[in-house]
Amino acid sequence: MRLSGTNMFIPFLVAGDPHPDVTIDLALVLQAAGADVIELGVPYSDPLADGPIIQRASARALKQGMTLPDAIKLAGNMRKKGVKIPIIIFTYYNPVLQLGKESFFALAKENRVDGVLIPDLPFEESEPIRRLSAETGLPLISLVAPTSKERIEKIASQAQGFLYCVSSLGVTGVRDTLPEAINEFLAEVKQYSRVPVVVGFGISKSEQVQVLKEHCDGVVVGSALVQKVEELSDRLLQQETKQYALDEFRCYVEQLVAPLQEGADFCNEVRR
Amino acid sequence: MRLSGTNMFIPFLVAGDPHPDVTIDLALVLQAAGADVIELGVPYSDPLADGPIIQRASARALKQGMTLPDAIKLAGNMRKKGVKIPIIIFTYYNPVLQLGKESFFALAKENRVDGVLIPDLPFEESEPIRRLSAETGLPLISLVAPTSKERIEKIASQAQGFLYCVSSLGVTGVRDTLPEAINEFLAEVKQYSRVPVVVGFGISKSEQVQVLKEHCDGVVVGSALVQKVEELSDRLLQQETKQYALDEFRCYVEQLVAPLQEGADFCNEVRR
Amino acid sequence: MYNVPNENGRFGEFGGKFVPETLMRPLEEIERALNEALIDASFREEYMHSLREYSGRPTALTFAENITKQLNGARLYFKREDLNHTGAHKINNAIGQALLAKRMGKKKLIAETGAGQHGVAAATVAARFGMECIVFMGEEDIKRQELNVFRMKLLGAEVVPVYSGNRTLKDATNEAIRYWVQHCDDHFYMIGSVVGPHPYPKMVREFQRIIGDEAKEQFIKREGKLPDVVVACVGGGSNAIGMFYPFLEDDVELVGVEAAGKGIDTPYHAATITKGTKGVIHGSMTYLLQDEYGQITEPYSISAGLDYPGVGPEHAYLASIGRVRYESVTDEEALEAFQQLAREEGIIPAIESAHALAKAFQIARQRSKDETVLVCLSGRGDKDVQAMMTHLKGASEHAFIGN
Amino acid sequence: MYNVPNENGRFGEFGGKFVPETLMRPLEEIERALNEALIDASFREEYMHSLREYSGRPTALTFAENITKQLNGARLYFKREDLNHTGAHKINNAIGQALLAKRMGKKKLIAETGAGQHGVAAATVAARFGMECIVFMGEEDIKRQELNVFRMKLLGAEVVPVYSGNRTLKDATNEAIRYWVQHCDDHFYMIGSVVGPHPYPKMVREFQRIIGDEAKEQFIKREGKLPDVVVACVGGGSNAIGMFYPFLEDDVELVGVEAAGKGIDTPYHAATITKGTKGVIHGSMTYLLQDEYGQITEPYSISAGLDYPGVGPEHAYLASIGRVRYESVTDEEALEAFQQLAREEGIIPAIESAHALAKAFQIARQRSKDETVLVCLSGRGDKDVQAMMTHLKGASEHAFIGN
Ligand SMILES: Cc1ncc(COP(=O)(O)O)c(C=O)c1O
Ligand SMILES: Cc1ncc(COP(=O)(O)O)c(C=O)c1O
Repeated sequence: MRLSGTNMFIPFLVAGDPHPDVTIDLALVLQAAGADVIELGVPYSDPLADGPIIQRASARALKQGMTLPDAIKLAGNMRKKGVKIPIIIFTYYNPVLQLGKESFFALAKENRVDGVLIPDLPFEESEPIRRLSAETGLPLISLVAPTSKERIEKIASQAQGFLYCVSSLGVTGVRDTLPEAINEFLAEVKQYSRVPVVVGFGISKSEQVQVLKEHCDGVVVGSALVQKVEELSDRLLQQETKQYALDEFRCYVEQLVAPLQEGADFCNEVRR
Repeated sequence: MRLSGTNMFIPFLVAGDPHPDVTIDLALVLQAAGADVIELGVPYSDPLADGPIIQRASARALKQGMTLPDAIKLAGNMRKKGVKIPIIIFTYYNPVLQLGKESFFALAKENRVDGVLIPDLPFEESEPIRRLSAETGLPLISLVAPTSKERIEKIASQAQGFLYCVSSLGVTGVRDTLPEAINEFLAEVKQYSRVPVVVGFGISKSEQVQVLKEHCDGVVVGSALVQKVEELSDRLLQQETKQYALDEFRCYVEQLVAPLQEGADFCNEVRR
Repeated sequence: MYNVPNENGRFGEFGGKFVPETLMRPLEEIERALNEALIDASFREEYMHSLREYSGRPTALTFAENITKQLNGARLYFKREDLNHTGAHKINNAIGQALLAKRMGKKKLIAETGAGQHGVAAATVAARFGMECIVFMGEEDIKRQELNVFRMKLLGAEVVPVYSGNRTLKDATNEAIRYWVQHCDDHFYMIGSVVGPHPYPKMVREFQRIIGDEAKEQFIKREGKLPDVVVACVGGGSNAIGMFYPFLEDDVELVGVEAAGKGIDTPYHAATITKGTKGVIHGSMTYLLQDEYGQITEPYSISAGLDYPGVGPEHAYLASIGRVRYESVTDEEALEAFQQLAREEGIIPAIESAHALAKAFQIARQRSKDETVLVCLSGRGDKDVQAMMTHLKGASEHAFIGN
Repeated sequence: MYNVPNENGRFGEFGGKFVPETLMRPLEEIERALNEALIDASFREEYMHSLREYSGRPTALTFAENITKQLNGARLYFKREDLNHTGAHKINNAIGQALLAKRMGKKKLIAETGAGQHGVAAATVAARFGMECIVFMGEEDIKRQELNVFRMKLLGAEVVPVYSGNRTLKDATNEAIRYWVQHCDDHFYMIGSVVGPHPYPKMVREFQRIIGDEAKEQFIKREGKLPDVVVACVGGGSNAIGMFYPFLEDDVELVGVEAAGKGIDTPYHAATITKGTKGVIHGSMTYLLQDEYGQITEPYSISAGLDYPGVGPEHAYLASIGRVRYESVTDEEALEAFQQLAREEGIIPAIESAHALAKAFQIARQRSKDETVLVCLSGRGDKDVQAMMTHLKGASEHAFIGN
């Protein structure tokens, strides 16, 4: 996984929400809107690190029968349909265990996945996954949180791909404001990290993106996008309205991440 | 109080049920039907020794505002209206205490009451009342029960007026059958008693009276009569139907106690 | 020396046996059996064994840390009868009486109940000692104490609703006595408080004095001295007499707390000693609530266990000789104490006990910090929680339980 | 020597900390504080003092006279955790964790609850130790355990209904953890069983081993020897581990009893060890109920306290090394034991505890009269009485509660 390293936009989608085919369409839109990496979330029955928006999306996707192997294969299908940017599989640990750690990496590799993020696998428990990650060359993305403190150095120094900074205490979700201390936190993380440092959790406004971009190498946007998908989901599922919905999604995304990008003018074109 | 001493019939009425005036009428009917003594029950809020029939009658009489002094005065009125047979005031102890023991006896004397029965005043607690009874010459009627055993001698030997034998365990009420051991019980009581021995509690059929009369000097009939009053109460309260109801009451009574009496032919006359 | 009742069951002018002749011999039998049992070491051991091994005694003595701080007065302690098996002091007496019944060869128990605590206790010991049990309960109380009705039924007791009078404890007691009169040959009547004819007031006291015996020992161990004030609620008066008895000859202020309902100047209260007059109720000479003609009047209290127009004759005596002070607490004050104890100490008291607590808080607030107040926390409030929530919600739709 | 967990919180291959990075430092802080507290005599004294003076420990050991006679097999004893303040073993742990939170300077508690017993325990200690408390509870459980919801509110806790998933304990735990992630700077998460990430399984065991420590001493004093079999129900496993732990190195048969619901061959059970597979739930590697893709499936039990798809990692370990045998008991068998205990011994057990009882009865029946079986009676059944009556009425309109 090679990353530009600055002003990165990393969107998050729940695989299968509201339907696997639509997830591919959305990924293509995001790529067109300038995404640098796609985080493909595997829906889970007990998403401990997630707020209500992603919980609801997971429930919708589980109703579609989405599973971890399916989600990985969906990444493979994205490639076939033209997604070129790196794809990270975001999954809780338990499904990985049930699939089998080796099978998981093998299947991910086979489907040209570029990395793995397991939110409930902290550094101390990650040794077996790290080993397989090294063997397969699929980076395991690490997270640091405002509570990490003296753990930051240890985690940052071993980070692969990019380092995911959790903006604030809490689960995923949209937040009106981000904590004041975030700049110092990011500065400390950057001091130890050899890979790009991105920020996620709560980012839902272009003003937040504008401020953050000075202090990190990119942003992860999850709940805000998933919420938009939820809003559009009926239209995304109907052939006649799908394209309009995809356009509106793109429009929403471009506005949100405009501070990161130059020349993103699709939205204005649509308006015209 | 002078009593015939054999084949006595002692009816029980609740003072004020269903109305004080009616109680007098009923007493006159009972006298006409051959009653030897009238037990006039004072209604009480918590009649511990009474079954549901007399409880209900008490409640009705209490609603009429009947009190212990009123009940005693009612006895006086009975005299004025022609009741010649002895009248016993039957009352729980607490109203006596509130009226004052002395006032109670004075008022009773004044109203030509012939005796007193207090069902919740056993021998051991009766000393102050016995003293007043002796002073005023109003006998305190004693009770013996099937459980009295070695108490019988003590109680019977001090009995005044007549001695009231409780037929069986339990509170007042109508009973289909009387205990088999009753004859032995009565025999034992008679052995110690210097006054007539009567039986009460549960007597509600002429067959029972027939059997009992061989073994004692009389019967007390309470709940059976009170139940009949209850049945007739609406008619007893209306001027137009009252006489018919009183006739029916008399008829019922005469049949019930027929085994005790000769020549009671009112009932047959009515039928004719 | 304090030595009541006498052999006639009299506490001074109070007590005695005012019952139908049918019950006299059964009472004499119980008296004889009781007197033998009380001096029989093996009976005592059996009783103590059940208290320990079955009911979980001794119950704790708890220092009320937070409320003491809040009141800024005397140090407050609770004797935790709520920690007994079945949740109140009633089990002490039920165990004692059941063992006595067993000793007398009786295998069927009769009980009356108000709050349901004595009914549950009776049903419990019946199950444990292999007996049958029939419980009389006013229909109104059945509604107020649904949980306890379920418990009694599960324990295998028959619960008989009583429809007479106000359909509360007094009426249930009447019915229980009537049933007993009819079945006294093979049934044992297990009274739930220090009321009724002799020897019941004495018997129940003997089976409840364990509260005070333990508390006294625990208190001295904890504080190095006797408490200055001891407080207990008074329905029939069994937890109070159990608590007070071992302190009667000590220099300790004793306060019994009656239910003032909506106020002792309204007709809605159960403050028998405070407002009652002398008379006979349920076989005993005592104070009671009655009209001028001696008809017993209907008491009222938010608490089913205090909603009784009489009081144990020994309390009448203790009031008459001035050894115990009897005060009263309104529904509202009790409800306030009920909530306060839950929030400040994490203990939900029976609404009966909350009456004692309310008074104890008032007293402690007025005393100096080196004084101590000991309260009998007679039972737990699980049985009351639902009803109290309704009261509280009714009282102020918004003030309480916002969430 | 039995010495788990290791410093990584592993019981063999089970346990660990599978949590979001945000929680890692809070967990480390708790671990540090715990390890210090456990070797601090003053902490231990504070904990023991609260158990004694507030919760009423030691709880009794009761010989089941009647049932032993009935079964005609091994002698049966109960460790009476139902006699604890608030009615279950949960208070032992709640007191321990609250004191630890206090030591760490945290004044706000978070708790999840299923049957409501842990919620009540948490709300109780919050009141007693002057803390705030927020309790997450599945909406379904709120309906099943209304009494406990009222109790928590009265104790001043905020009860937050959880609408996700099956709306039971698992979902309440998810929400509690999410809330904790957001408030870990000033809140202490008080888990109610030996589940969750390290150091919780160890911490809760240390605060529950008082059950087994006391029981062992009491039993030896009573019978002059160790019990042959010890039985406890297993939801998360806290009463079981508390009971088993002091016996692990003794020659004593240990039996954990899971909820078989409508049968372990139906989809309606909560028999995690019996039917589950290895995986991660609520931060811990253990056995759990899941589908082939690792989605956690919905457990079912008549008992809200056993209705949990995971189990404490130490139980997974003890099962894997064969030291404890895990069996299961259906709703129906538990209901039967629930009634039997009420009728035969006068004790209404929690429906959770009734699972252990049902199995213990089965075992005792098959053993000789010189053997002994000790059961952890983890809680009282007041909270369940209403629901069980409905079940029983439903089951046979006429067979039960004729009156
Ligand atoms: C908990 C509790 N406390 C007190 C009482 C009042 O009874 P007594 O005055 O006999 O202690 C009751 C009666 O039911 C009760 O349940
Ligand atoms: C009385 C009782 N027993 C047992 C349990 C099960 O929990 P654990 O397995 O942690 O003891 C509960 C849970 O709520 C309970 O309330």
